[in-house]
Amino acid sequence: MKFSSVHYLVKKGIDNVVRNKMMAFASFCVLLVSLLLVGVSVLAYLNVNSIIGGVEQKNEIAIYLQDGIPNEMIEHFGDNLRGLPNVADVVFYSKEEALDDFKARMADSDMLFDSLNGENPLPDAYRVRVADIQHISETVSTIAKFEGVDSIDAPYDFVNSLLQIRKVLMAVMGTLILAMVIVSIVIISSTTKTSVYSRREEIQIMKYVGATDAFIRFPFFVEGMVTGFFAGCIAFLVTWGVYTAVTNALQNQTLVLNIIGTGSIIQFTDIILPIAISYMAVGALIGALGCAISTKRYINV
Amino acid sequence: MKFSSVHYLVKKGIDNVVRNKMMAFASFCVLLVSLLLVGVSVLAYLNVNSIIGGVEQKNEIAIYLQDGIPNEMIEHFGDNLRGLPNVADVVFYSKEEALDDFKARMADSDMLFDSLNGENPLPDAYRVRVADIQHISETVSTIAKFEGVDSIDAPYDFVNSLLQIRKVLMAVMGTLILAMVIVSIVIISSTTKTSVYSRREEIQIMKYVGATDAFIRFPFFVEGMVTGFFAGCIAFLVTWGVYTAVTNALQNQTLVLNIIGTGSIIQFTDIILPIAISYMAVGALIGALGCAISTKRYINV
Amino acid sequence: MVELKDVSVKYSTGVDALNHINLRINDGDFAFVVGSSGAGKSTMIKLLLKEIDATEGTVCVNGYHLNKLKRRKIPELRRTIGIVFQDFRLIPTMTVYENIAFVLRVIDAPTKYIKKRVAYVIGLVGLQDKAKHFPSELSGGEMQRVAIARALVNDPKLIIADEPTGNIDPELSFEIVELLKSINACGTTILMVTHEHELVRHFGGRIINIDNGEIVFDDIMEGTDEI
Amino acid sequence: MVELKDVSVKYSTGVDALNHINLRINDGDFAFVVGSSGAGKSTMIKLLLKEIDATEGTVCVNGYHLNKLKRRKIPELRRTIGIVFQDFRLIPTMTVYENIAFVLRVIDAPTKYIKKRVAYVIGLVGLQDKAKHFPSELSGGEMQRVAIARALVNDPKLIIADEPTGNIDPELSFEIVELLKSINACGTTILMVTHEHELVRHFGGRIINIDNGEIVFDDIMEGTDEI
Ligand SMILES: Nc1ncnc2c1ncn2[C@@H]1O[C@H](COP(=O)(O)OP(=O)(O)OP(=O)(O)O)[C@@H](O)[C@H]1O
Ligand SMILES: Nc1ncnc2c1ncn2[C@@H]1O[C@H](COP(=O)(O)OP(=O)(O)OP(=O)(O)O)[C@@H](O)[C@H]1O
Ligand SMILES: [Mg+2]
Ligand SMILES: [Mg+2]
Repeated sequence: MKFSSVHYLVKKGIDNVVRNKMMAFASFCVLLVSLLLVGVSVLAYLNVNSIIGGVEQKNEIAIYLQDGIPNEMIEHFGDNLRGLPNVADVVFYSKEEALDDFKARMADSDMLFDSLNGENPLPDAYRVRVADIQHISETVSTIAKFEGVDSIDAPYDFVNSLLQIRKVLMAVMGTLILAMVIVSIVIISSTTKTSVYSRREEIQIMKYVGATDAFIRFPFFVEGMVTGFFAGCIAFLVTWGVYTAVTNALQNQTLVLNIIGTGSIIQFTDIILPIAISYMAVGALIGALGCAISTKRYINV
Repeated sequence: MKFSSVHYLVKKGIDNVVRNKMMAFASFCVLLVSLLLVGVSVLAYLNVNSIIGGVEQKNEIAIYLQDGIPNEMIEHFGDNLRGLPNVADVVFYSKEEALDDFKARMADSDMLFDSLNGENPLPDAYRVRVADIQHISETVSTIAKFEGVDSIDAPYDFVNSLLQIRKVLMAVMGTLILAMVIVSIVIISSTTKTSVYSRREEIQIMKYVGATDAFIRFPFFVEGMVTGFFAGCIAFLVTWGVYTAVTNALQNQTLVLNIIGTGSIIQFTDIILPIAISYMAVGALIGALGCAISTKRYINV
Repeated sequence: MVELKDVSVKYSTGVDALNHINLRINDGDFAFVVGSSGAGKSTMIKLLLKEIDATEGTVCVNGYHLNKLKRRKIPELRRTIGIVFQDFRLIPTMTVYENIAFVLRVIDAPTKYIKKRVAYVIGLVGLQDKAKHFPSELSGGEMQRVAIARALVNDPKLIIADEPTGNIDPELSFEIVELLKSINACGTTILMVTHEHELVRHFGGRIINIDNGEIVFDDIMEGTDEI
Repeated sequence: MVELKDVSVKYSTGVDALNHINLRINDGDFAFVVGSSGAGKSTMIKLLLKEIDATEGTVCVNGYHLNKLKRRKIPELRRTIGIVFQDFRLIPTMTVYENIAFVLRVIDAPTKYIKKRVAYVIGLVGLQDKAKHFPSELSGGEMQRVAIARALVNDPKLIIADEPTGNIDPELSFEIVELLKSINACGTTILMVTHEHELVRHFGGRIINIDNGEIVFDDIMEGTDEI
């Protein structure tokens, strides 16, 4: 095909958007809605993932040391802990700190401590945070073999709950995305089919006067692409606005933020570029394919 | 209009569904998707609401009694508590039980209790569950005026978190429903507009041969109603299947169930009738209105 | 009765389709409208049906003043007119039978009467075999005959036929015009646009010649009765 | 060259539109096809264009054996034929100019040539003023002339015109047929379906009469040259 033909077909596709305003607008709306449904679901998925990651960071293994081991051994112990692969953070928690904290927590029951006569029955301890809670039990059993360990308190309940919650939430969010993709396919194909149906006459006449399939479909392709691209742009702007509004609203919900951790919510500005590109590219692609595929049916004359 | 005409128009509407299979199917799909989006959002809303309600039931106010008050006064105190309007549940928690529980919890620090010499420093207490946590502070201040109260431990943090979480979740779910309603309106109006557009010729010819607006629109109305009704039926079946599958899947997630409470998830069989009726009625109505409204545009000739 | 007084039509594209037309067709008349392609014949017909509005002047059809006619009265007007459109305008989703019956449906005619009457007019135009076919399954001439049957079916006061024999062979065309003549004899006013000078010459009667949006000839000529 | 050998067409509705037709039209011929409404004329034309397939027999057009023609070769065949459809088939979303130019676009003609050529054929059918109008803004005769212009524009080997003068006044009809005759004189084969016996009588030449799906007459008659 010559350049003049390509130029003509592209121009024709763009003209069609203007000439079939009503149709183009309907396709635009449906593409916009689809992009938003899928886009927002994906963003929600990413955030839930990040939030669970944030909560997971709060895991803590307490390693109680045997009473009376020498200071250099305690330090050596700490170095060994820091050298382990799955360990993210190591904090030493002396028996004195432990007693102070205990007293503070039990302030109501002061009388209990009076009888201690200054003795401290609590052990020295290390507090360790693991990087990946999925492998927490392996890390614990490695530590258990260290010399000087009295006992280890690992948050297995917390970890199990969290792993299960993550599984459920990820399943829910994954299903949501899948559902939204299916919804999008259904509504986009319904609309493009209907839209192309109302132009079947035009398609068939072109075929009758000697146009090839590609020649007929190309402008439809361009038309869908232009519509889809604009839908992508608007979807991006809407997402931006909604996302920012939601995160701002969440800033005020301190209690909720306490639970999920402030840093866990992804800032829109951090992902603005991939989002913009995905929206426009996916919009243009889906729009183009939807139109081009739907024309197929009426072109066989 | 005579009966024969009404009969003719209804029959024509139903015939149209069959004759415009492609269009009817597109409308059907879009209506189905819309009903599912809104329906599932509403069900999710109801469940989240019920789950939060379940969690709220777990609130507990501890009322510590003054040391050494007589037994009959303690009992009288309990009766008074039970008489309060916002109190759902009252349990007496004696100082002996309290000490046992405390010892059990502190099993690791046995040595602390050795020095108590059989003395029990803990007070008798009542544990109260309020019906509506929104009014917990009023209930607490009423109780505070009772004779024999030493101190009251109310779960204000828990209540505040819960109230805030409820607010956030309800806002999120409400927005979701609203968004889905908007999405539905957009996609339904896009599809019906496109669908009716492709039949504008037919509509206009009818007008040219002397048909009134109502005569032309009635079959479209019936057509939309039939399509919408079927979409409602299928939406109902899909919801049923999905809902049952999800609740069954949740039964296995014991840890999640522990948090949200088993009874909090609404059983589908409890709401089967209103759901079926809503789906079919809303489907039929929206389908009918969508078609009838869209014809208006082309009827002005 | 049809009356156009000083009527002009200018399309939104700027085309002056009719220029200060004056025309009066009395009840019971039979008139041929002739004129070259693009002269404004169909435009005049669209006016009578209130498909378009006159830019200037007043239009009066069967006692309705179209300039002041309310939107919801339009169907009433159209039911008094039987029209054969130049482009047929058959409803593609209805069979031949349904297309014709539809005109009776809209006036709430009894089902029994509809059956009898529609079968009768389908017979008049010779389409008995095609009653259950859809327009897309018909030949050009057959579609045109369906359009004619539809215009006759509800015994309108005025029949307007825009080029009703353009796709029909001469023999059948003569039959169609004879049919219209016989209907006219029973009192129906008939206005027929045609390009077939043979027909006009043969049947004669009132002849209105439109050229370039103006009536250039309007008089009665004897039919030659030759073929 | 067009060759039909023992061709029958039966539509899915059960209508036998053509029965064992044999026909051969040589390159450079000019033939009128006449016949009553529903005789099968348009069906024959649809066959030549491979819009429908023959139920029986073989069809050969411009060297293409249509029975064996691959789907993707169909556009190639159609580019060698210029067709005036009975129902015009103009693309509603394109202006007159674009409708005609489209035929040249599909064969990758240079833009300059398209401009010149389209303007020329629009002039031939007298629609200079309407080039920028959409089909819905044209009169019946104007649409028909656009269809004729579109059939001529790419200098096809074969022009098939189905009732090309049905909506055009007699004077213009004569001009159109004379135009076709002059194109024929340059070597283009022309097949023209018409109901206007006057035209056939005037121009004469080969006349094919189809009745009830069969060719009942196929011979050459002298033109009378009378009007
Ligand atoms: N909808 C329209 N918009 C703009 N111009 C129009 C429209 N319809 C017709 N015209 C123009 O108005 C003029 C008269 O058209 P009209 O259809 O009345 O002609 P006509 O006498 O019926 O011709 P024909 O015999 O070819 O059918 C023509 O020049 C035509 O191009
Ligand atoms: N798509 C179709 N499906 C079924 N039957 C059809 C179809 N097209 C035409 N027919 C029938 O086939 C027969 C021949 O039709 P055709 O269109 O070839 O007639 P024609 O000679 O062109 O007539 P006219 O002069 O009226 O245009 C007619 O009886 C018609 O009803
Ligand atoms: Mg006209
Ligand atoms: Mg034909």
